[in-house]
Amino acid sequence: MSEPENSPEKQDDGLNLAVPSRRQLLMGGAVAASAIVSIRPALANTAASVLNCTINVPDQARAGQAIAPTGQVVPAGTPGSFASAGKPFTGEQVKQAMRGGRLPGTAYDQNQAYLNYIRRLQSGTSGFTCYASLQMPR
Amino acid sequence: MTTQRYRREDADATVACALEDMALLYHRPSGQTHMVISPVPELLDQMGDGAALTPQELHDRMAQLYDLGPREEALAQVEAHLAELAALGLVRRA
Amino acid sequence: MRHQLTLGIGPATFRIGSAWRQPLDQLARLYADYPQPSGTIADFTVRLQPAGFTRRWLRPSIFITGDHGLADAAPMSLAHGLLAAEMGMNLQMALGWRRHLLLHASSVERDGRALVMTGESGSGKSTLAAQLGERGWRLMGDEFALLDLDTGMIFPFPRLVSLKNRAIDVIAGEAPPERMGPLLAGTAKGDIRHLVPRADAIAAMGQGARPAMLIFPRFGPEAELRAVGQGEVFMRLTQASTNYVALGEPGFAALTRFVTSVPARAIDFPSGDAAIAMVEQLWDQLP
Amino acid sequence: MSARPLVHALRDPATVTGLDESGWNALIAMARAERLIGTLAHRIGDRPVPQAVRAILTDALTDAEREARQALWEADRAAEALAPLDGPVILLKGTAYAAASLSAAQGRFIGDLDILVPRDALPMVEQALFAAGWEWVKSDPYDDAYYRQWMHELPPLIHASRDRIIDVHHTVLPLTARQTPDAAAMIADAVPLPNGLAILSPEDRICHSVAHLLADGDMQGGLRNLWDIHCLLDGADDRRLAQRAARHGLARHVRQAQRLAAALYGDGARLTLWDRIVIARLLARDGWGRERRKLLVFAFYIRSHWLRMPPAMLAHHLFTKWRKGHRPA
Repeated sequence: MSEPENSPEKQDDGLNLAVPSRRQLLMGGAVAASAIVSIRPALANTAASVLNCTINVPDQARAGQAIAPTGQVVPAGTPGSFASAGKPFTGEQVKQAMRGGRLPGTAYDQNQAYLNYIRRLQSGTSGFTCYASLQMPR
Repeated sequence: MTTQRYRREDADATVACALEDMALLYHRPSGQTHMVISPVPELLDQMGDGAALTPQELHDRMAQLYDLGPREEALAQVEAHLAELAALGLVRRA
Repeated sequence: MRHQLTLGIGPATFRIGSAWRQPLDQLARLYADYPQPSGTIADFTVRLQPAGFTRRWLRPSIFITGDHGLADAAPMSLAHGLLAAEMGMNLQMALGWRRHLLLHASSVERDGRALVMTGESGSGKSTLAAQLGERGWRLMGDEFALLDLDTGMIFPFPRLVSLKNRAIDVIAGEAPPERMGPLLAGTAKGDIRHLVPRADAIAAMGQGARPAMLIFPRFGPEAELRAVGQGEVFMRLTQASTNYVALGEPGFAALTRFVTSVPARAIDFPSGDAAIAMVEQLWDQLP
Repeated sequence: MSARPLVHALRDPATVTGLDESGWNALIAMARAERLIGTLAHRIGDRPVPQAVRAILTDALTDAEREARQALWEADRAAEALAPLDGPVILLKGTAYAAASLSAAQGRFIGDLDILVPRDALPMVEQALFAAGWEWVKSDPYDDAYYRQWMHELPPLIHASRDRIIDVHHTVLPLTARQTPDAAAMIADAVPLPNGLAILSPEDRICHSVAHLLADGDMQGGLRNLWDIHCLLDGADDRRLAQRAARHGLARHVRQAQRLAAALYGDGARLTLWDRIVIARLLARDGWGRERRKLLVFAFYIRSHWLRMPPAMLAHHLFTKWRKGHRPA
């Protein structure tokens, strides 16, 4: 188990992280996808899920409901809404979709609605979302 | 291409930490932490002197150090990244 | 309030007020071996109060609150008063603690070094910590790990271990009955019994340990081991911390020091024994 | 048991050194419940206190410092988003005190960002905030229409990635309130800040805070609001204040606020019966942090609705809220 080479003391005050060699710089996909993720503990459902496990659309507690184009959870059958995805999406699938791809088995506007739902997962009371969802029954 | 200029106010408003696969920025005025991948660290580094730069000027500075790919496309991307950095307050519209 | 109890757990002191005697009596019995806090000035006040005007007597139900509260916290039946008091203390720590970076993680110690395990509720981290605690490791805590902002050491928060459903029988087979709390059947999260940490773990609750490994445990169909990139570790630890944002720059410094210095693995395990074997093996490979 | 120990500690911090352990527990619990723990910590300063208390006060000061920084950042983001409009944008309450580093800001819990803009600028302000990433806290058409028609502010907006709430006001009290403060005069006399925003003049700051406490609210957080007023009154020009209060139709309320602040936080004052009832409501907090005198508190809650709208509309409003299953927060 090799110790990671950048030891904790080497914390930069300036930003000399960039490696000044004439290397090819990844400028982002066709659409300048975001190269920045701002940490907010409310990212619990999305970020942690995006990286490695799964996201249910909507989450299990509201499985029977549907998703409006804006991503809000609405009663099933609301006109213009989309039924729940039925099976969870993996982190990888969501990451691709957010970079301009499409969630498997979804039509174009259904995909947009689901992505809006996943982005909406990011808002929530800061600091407490991760704890509340774990302890207090919904 | 707009003539909007962007400026990085003071270099010590952000603390950086390099991880294996990405970099972390702590932005003191907002208290926010941002996870960033290329080209954001490189863009911010090039703006470290606080000069007010248009996307073209920043692109040309970067092009001396890095291969940014076709100019037209790279310019659009530099501008998009600058707009996002301005929205987060990491750079300011000058 | 009618009834009151002061408890010291790790570095925090709690003043718990209750409209009923029973939850506090249960707490006092289970926390009997814990060192008395030096004074009765409390870091946090917890309140177990009737959920409604009549709910003091008529089908009594508890609303958990205190210095910090949740307006829409679900009321709990008086039969689950012990759990309500535990959740009340957790709530105050989660929302109010500032003297360490708080990680929603369990931790155990062996020869001066700490193993930290973090994962969503139900990932098996409490059970695994309790089992290791019965197998020569010192249990530091099953709910919160306290990361010291200056030294990077992990400090204990050895509250009663809350065992859920299947885990109850697993641990009941290994721990003496006098260290097992009452069975709280049919709570919002199933059946729950509390395990009192071993006497030596309680006595050492003031002693920190250098973190040597971080594990993301998960109950899964078959055993699997995966390295975890620092970016992902950092992201997941900000989700597992309830006071990362509140701590500001010291929180950033402490978490980046931890992420860049502590190796991390994700393990899937089909059984407790498989998990213990994987942990022991990983631990022995540490430099 | 009431919140009097908290009032004493704020008025005369030296007295806290005489507290025993249960006295400290009670003081800390009520200070937290009234969100005055940061202010109390600041007032106590580095006077000798038990070690366990010192740790709690230090945490409170750290929180207050971060709170102020985040509030000023939120103001900065609002200034950035509204800069193209180049109309006046005035900071109110806690964020204003922090932006002008007034004594009222020391250790203060701030919470939401409140701004005042001219009424006819509302549509442009709303659009600019939407463009910059704010969205409705809850999209409920009834609330929306109700706010737009009768309230003195837009429905609250929350920023998608920062989880911070902004309340955009176009006047000081609901349009239906009995008093009609002159918002245009307040905007005209606002004091500009370097970042393009502005704060109210010293007199208008007091009138606004008094209006919020005595002419509108149900006095939730009243001790904190009154402490603001106590700090703002320090060094205020009484003659100009009285003139300004009269112009806003708040003369009676400002005089009452002066008496209440002097009685609780100052050197005392001769109080009317109504003053004593208000003080009884303000002190309705015990050493466990619980709200007490429930009936009195509920009476003030009803009063706050009564002050906001005529009876017929009040009934309709409460009926609609009840039918939609809204529980008062």
